[in-house]
Amino acid sequence: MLPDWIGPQDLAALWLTLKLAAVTTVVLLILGTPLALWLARTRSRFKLAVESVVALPLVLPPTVLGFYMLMLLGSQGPIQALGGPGLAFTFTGLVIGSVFYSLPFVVQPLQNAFASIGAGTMEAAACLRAGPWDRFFTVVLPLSQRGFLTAITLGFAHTVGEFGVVLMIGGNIPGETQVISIAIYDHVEAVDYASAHVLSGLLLGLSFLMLFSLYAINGRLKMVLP
Amino acid sequence: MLPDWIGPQDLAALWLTLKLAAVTTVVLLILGTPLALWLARTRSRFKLAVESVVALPLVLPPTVLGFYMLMLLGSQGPIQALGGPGLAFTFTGLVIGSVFYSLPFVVQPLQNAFASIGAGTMEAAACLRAGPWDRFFTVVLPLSQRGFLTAITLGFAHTVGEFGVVLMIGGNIPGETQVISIAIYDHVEAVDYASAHVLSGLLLGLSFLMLFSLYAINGRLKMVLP
Amino acid sequence: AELRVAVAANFNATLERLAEAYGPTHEVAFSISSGSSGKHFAQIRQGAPFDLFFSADDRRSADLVASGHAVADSRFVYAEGLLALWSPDPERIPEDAVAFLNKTDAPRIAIANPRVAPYGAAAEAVMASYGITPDPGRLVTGQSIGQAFNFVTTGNTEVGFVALSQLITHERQYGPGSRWIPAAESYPPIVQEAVLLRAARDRQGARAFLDWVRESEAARAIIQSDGYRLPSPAANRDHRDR
Amino acid sequence: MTIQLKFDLVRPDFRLTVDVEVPAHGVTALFGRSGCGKTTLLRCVAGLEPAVQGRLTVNGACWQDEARFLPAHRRPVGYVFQEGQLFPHLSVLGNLMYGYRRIAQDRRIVQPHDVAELLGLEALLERRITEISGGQRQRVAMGRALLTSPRILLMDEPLAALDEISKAEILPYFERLHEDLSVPVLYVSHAIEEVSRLADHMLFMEDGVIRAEGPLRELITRADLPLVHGEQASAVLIGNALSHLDDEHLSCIHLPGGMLYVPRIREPTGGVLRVRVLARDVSVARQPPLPSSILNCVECTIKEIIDDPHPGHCLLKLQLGDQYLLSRITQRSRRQLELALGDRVWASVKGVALT
Amino acid sequence: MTIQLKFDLVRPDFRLTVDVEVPAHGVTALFGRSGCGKTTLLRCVAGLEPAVQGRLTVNGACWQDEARFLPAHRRPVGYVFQEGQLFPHLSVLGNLMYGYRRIAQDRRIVQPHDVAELLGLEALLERRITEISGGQRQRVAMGRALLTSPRILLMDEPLAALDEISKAEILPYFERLHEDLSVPVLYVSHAIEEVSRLADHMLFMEDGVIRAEGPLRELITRADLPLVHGEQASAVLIGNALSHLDDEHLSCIHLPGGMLYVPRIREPTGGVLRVRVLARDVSVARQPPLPSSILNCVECTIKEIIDDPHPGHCLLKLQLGDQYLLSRITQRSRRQLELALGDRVWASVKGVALT
Ligand SMILES: Nc1ncnc2c1ncn2[C@@H]1O[C@H](COP(=O)(O)OP(=O)(O)OP(=O)(O)O)[C@@H](O)[C@H]1O
Ligand SMILES: Nc1ncnc2c1ncn2[C@@H]1O[C@H](COP(=O)(O)OP(=O)(O)OP(=O)(O)O)[C@@H](O)[C@H]1O
Ligand code: MOO
Ligand SMILES: [Mg+2]
Ligand SMILES: [Mg+2]
Repeated sequence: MLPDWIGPQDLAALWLTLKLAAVTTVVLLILGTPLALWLARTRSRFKLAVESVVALPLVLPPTVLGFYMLMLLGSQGPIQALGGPGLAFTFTGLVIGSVFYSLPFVVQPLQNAFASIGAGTMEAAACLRAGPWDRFFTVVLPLSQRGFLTAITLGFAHTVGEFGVVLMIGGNIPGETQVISIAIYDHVEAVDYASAHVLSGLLLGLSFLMLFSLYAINGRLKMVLP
Repeated sequence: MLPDWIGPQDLAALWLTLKLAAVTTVVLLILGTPLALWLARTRSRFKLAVESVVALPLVLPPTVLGFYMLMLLGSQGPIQALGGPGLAFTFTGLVIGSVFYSLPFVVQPLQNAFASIGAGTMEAAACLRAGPWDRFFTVVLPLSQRGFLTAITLGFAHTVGEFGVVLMIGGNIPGETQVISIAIYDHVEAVDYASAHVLSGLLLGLSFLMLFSLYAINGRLKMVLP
Repeated sequence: AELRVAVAANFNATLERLAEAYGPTHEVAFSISSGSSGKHFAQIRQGAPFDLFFSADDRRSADLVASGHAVADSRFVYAEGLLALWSPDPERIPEDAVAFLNKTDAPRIAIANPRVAPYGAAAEAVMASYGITPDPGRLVTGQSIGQAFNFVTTGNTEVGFVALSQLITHERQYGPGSRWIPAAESYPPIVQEAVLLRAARDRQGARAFLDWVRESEAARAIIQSDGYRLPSPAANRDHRDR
Repeated sequence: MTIQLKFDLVRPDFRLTVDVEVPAHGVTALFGRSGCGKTTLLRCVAGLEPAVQGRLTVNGACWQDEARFLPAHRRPVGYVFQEGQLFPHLSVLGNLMYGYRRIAQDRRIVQPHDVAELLGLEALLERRITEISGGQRQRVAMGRALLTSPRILLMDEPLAALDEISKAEILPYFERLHEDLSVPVLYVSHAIEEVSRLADHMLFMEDGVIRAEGPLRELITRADLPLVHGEQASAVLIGNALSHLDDEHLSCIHLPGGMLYVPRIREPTGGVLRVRVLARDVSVARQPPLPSSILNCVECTIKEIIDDPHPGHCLLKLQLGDQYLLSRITQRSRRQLELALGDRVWASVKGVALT
Repeated sequence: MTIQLKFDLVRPDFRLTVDVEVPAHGVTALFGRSGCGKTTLLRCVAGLEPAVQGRLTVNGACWQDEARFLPAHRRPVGYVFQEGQLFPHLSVLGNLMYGYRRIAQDRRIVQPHDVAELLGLEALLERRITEISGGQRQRVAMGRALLTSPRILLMDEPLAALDEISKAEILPYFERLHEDLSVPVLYVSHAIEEVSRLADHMLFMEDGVIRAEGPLRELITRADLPLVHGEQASAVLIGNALSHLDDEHLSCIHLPGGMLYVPRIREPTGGVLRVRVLARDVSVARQPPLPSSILNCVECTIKEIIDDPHPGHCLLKLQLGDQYLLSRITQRSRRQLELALGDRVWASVKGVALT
C-alpha cells in the first residue's frame, strides 16, 4: 500500500532510527541524570571544566567528530589496543556516538531543572524520612518534569535527525546501521527528490505526532511549579 | 607563524564561523525569548502545536533541512518568485538556516527557566511599580540566568559545529559562506588529516576557552536560586 | 577576476594544484567550493553563484545542460577515475585479491555508496565482474569515496575500494600500503565531466581555464600524476556529442 | 475621603463578594478566620486578581470599574505579602531599594536609612535573602513596601514572625506613619491586641463576605460577633489627655463619665486619644473599692450581659458615658454580687494594663 | 531521660554555641529575639546542618558525636518549618501522606483522619498547595510533621499565621499529644502566652548562645531576663485541683499558701496542674478586698521590687508558699501603699484570667 518510492529498506531504516533514538535517549538519561545532579550540586573546582567538556562535542562538525570516533574505535585506536571489541559499524557503536554527541542536550536542561529545586523542599523531604533515592524519585523527578521533557525531546529528536556521526561510524549497513536520515540524504544526493519528499514527510508527520503526544502528556501531568 | 596546514582560507572560515555563530545566537535570543515567554505563560490551545513545531526541524537531517530551505530561498523558490531577495548563498541565508535549525535549543531552556519563576515573585515586582518590561529585565532575566546560559551555549556551539544546513544553503564558498566546520570536513574528505587535526584542535581549544569563560562568569554572578 | 568553481570532493585537491599552476600566470583568482555533486547540482539549480562545475560524474552535467543551467558545448571529461582495492598495511592484500576477498574469513570491505557515488557503483561492478560476493554485513558503505577511504585509514575496515587518486596522495605522506588495481574494463569508466555554467557563459576567463585543463600538457600531467586517467581528446569529442 | 471596595471573585469552592466603603485614613483591620478571604481581598485591591469583577475607588481615583482595570504596577500600593515573596536574586539592600528606585524623587517620603534602622536591618544589607532568619525576612518585606512611599498600605500579617520587642519597636512607627502621612492601611492580623492597638476601623470577614463593618470600638464590643468571646476581648475608649503626672509617669485621661490613669503618653494635654481596656482586666463591685494598686475606678451601668463560650464566665457590657467597657467575670461572681441589667456598678481597671 | 544538645556552628557574622540538656518529655520553649539562632538550633537537631560540630543525644540514643552523624532522614523528628516548605507538586493530601507512608505500619500512632479533622483540612485534601490560604498551608505543614509519629517534635512558630479560634482548637491537641505520647517538643514561638501555656521548660537564647535555661516558671519570673518586662509578663504556679464547683463551672486549686478559683478544668480532683497568672492581672492591697467580681485573693510576701522599662511602672515579685507571683503596678500605687521588701500584702487575681 506504500507508494513505490519507499522500499522495504527505507522501512527498515525507519525502524532502526526509532530504535536507535529510543536506546540513545534511555542511555542519555541514565548517564546524564547523575552527571547533571553532580553538576547541579557540586562545588568542586572541576565543575567548570566538566561543564565545558560536556558541551564541547557540539562545536565539532558531526562528521568530523565521527571521524575522530572512528580513530578511537579503529584497529589503531586505544579501545582495540586495550583488547576491546571493534565497535565501528555496529549498533552499539552508533549508540555510543549518538550518546556522546547529544549529551549536552540532556545534561544542560536537567542540570537547570535540578538546580532550581529549592534546598528547603529537599530538606523537608529528608525530615519526612525520605532517603536520597526516595527524595530523588518523589521530589526531584516530579519537580524536574519539564527539564526531563526538554532533555528527552532534544535528545530523541536530535538523534533522529543527526546523521553525521552515525554516517561516519555506522557504515550505512542496511538493517543494521542504516538510519532513515541517511536514506533521505541519499535520495537527495541521488537527485531522487520524490522519494526524499515522501520520506521526509513521513518522518516529520511521525515526529510531530510523537512530540505532540509527549507535550500533551506533560500538559496533563499538570506541572505545578508556577 | 601559523603552521603550513592552515591557510588564509581556513582563517577566513574561522572568522566567518564565529561571526555566524554570534549573529545567529543573538537572533535566536531575540526571537526565542518572546516565543519562550509566550509558551511559558500561555494557556492557548495552540501551545502544544507550537511547541511541537519548534522542535520539529531537529528530526530532519540537517542537509535535508538545508535542501528544503534551499528550495524555499533559492532562485526557483517561492520567496524569490514573490519578488523577495535572493537569500541563498548569502550570509543572511546562513543566519536564517542556522536560526531555524537551532531554535529549539534556545526556546526550550528559556521556556523552562521562565516557567519556573514563581508567580509570587512577579507579583511582588508589579506591586513595587515595575511594569512588564521592567519586570522582564530586573526579575525574569536574572532569575533565568542559567536558562540563558544554556540557550547561549547550545545555540552558539551547535551553530559552530553544525554544517549540514549551512553547506546546503551556503554553497561552501570560501570567504563568503565557507565555515570552519566545512573546512575541516573538506580536509578529512581530502585525506589531509594533518590540517584537519590542527583545525579541529584550534576550534576545540578556542571553544573550550569560550565555554569555560562563559561558565566562569556565570559562576561569578553567583546565581542564588535556590 | 575571480573564478568560482564547484568541484566534486574527490577532485578538490587536484583542482587546487591546477589552480595554483594556472592562476598566477593568467592573473586569475580561484574560489573553490568542494562538495558532493548531488549537493552542487541542487544548489546550481537554485542559483548558486558558480562559474564552473567539476562534477564527479557525467549525469549531473548533462542534466544541468538539459535544464539550461549550463552551456552545452562546454561539457567535457576532465578525468576518469580509477578504482583500487587498498590497505595501508603493505602485507594485507595478497597477489590473488579475488580469492582473498572471497574467503570465508575475509575482512570487511569499505566502499562508497553506489547510489550516490560513482566510485561506489564502480566498486559494485568490479565485484560483479570478478565474482566477488561478500555477504551484505561485510560491506561497509561510506557516503562518499572520502568516507570510504577514512574507514580504511582509521583501521575500521582492513581494505576498501578507494580512488587511486586518494591512495596516491596518502602514500606520498605515509608510505606505501598494499593494493590491487582491477582491470579498467571490469567497470564502466568513472567519467568526470566539467561544464561551464550559464552565469559565466560570456566570461572569457572561465572558458579559457576549461580549455587549459582540457588541452594543456601541464594540466594533463597534474591530473595524471594524481591518479586519474585522461580520456583521449577524441573520446571527449564523441562524448560531448552523445 | 473613602476607599470603595466592590468585588466579586469566583473560585472553585470559594467566592468573595464584598461591597463596602472604608475610610481613606487610619488603619482598617481585616479580621476573620483562616481561609475566609482576607488575602484574596488585599490581592484584589493590589490589582493581582485580574478576574475580579467590581469597582475600586481610592480617594476618588478609580482603579477599577467595568471599563478600566489599572494594572498592579500603576497602583500606588505598598503590599507586604503574607509569605514574603522577596527577590532571591537580590541582596537585602537590593530588595529594599527595588521599589524605592522606581518612585519619582519628589514622591519619596520614606527614606531607606530610616527604614533600615527602624527595622534593624543595617547589619544585614549585604546578605543574600537565603542567609537571613525568618523574622529578618519579614522585616525586609515590610521595609521594601514602605520604601515605595505608597498611598495605601496593604499588610498581610506583617508582624507574625516577630518577637514582642521588635513588635514594640515597629508598631509606633506604623502609628506615626499612618498619622503623619495619613496613609490608609488595610491590615490583616490574627492578633487582636495588635489590631485593637492600631486599627480605627474594622472589616469582619466570614467565608468571603463581610459579616460586619464599622469603627473598631463598636465591633469589638458587639455581642453578636465572636470578637467578644476571645481571651483578648476588649473595648476601646476615646478620651482627652487631661493632664500629665510627670513625676509618676502617668497621664490622666478624661472620659465622659469618668477618669482613667494610664502610663504616661506623649500626646499633649487636650489631645484626643484611645485607650484599650481588656475585658479580663475589668472587675466590678457594688461599692467603690478600698485603696489598692488598682488606680482606676469608674461607675458604670450594666447594659448587656452576654453569655461566654466558657460556661463559667459571662461578659458585662458596661456603659460609661456614651461609650462601652467590657468586663469578663465568673458566673459565680455575677450571682454573688447579684448583678442585673441596669445596675450601677464600680468597675476597676488596672492602669498598667492600658496601652 | 534527657536530650543533650551540644552544638558549635560557625557562619559569617553568626555563631551558635550551645551546650545544654533539656528534659526528654514535655514542651521546651525556645525563646529569643529575631535572628538569635532559634531556627538554626532546630536545624541542627534535625540533621540539616552537616557542618555543625558537637554531640546530640536523644533519650540515650546518640544522633551525632565526633564519629557519627545520623542523616536527617534517619532521625525520627517531626519538623514544622518556619516557612512551610510544602511540596508544590503534591496535593494537600499528598503532602500530609508523604511522611506517613514512610513510617512502618506498627509505628503509626497518629492517624491521617484525625489530623485532617483536627486541623480543619478535610475539605481541602484534593487542593493544590498553591490554591490554599496562608493559614491553611501552615496547618498542612503541621499535619505533615505530626503524621510521621515522630519521637521528637521541632516546631518553628507553627501557629503564627493562625487565628485565635484555630489556635484554641489546636493547642489542646498538642497538649494531649505530648502528654499522652510523651513526645518531647522543641517549640519556637514569639507568643509568650502560647509558650507559657504549653511549655514546661525554656531555653532563652541571645546571639547564638543560651542566656538562661530551666523550668519555664523560674525563667519567666527572673528579674535579670527580659521576659518579666513585656506586657505579657507572667508567673506560672503549680497546684492540685482540689475540688470542682460544677454548677458554677469553676475549679478550686490548692497551692501551698493559698487557693485560687479558675475556670472549670478537666483534671480529676487531686491532679497536678499549672496556672498562668499575668503580672498585669495581679493587684495588691494592704487589706483583704471587699466583695467584688475578683474571686481570688491570696496573702503573699514582697520578695523583690523590679524596675520596669516603663518608668511609671514596677514589678513586684511576690512569694506565695514556695512559688512566685508577679504583679505589675504603677510607681504611684507603690508609693501610695508604701510597699517595701518583706511586706505582707493581699494579691487579687481575677479568676477569669487564669488558663
Ligand atoms: N543560610 C544562612 N547563611 C548565613 N547566615 C544565616 C543563614 N540563615 C540564617 N543566618 C543568620 O543566622 C542568624 C540566626 O538565624 P536563625 O534563622 O536561626 O534565627 P531565628 O532565631 O530563627 O530568627 P527568627 O525569629 O527571625 O526566625 C541570623 O542572624 C541570620 O541572619
Ligand atoms: N489560588 C487559589 N486557587 C483556588 N482557591 C484558593 C487560592 N488561594 C486561596 N484559595 C482559597 O480561597 C479561600 C480564601 O483564601 P485567602 O488566602 O484569601 O484566605 P485568608 O483569609 O488570607 O486565610 P489565612 O488567614 O489562612 O491566610 C481559601 O478557602 C483558600 O482555600
Ligand atoms: O553536519 Mo550534520 O549535522 O550531519 O550534516
Ligand atoms: Mg492569608
Ligand atoms: Mg527562625
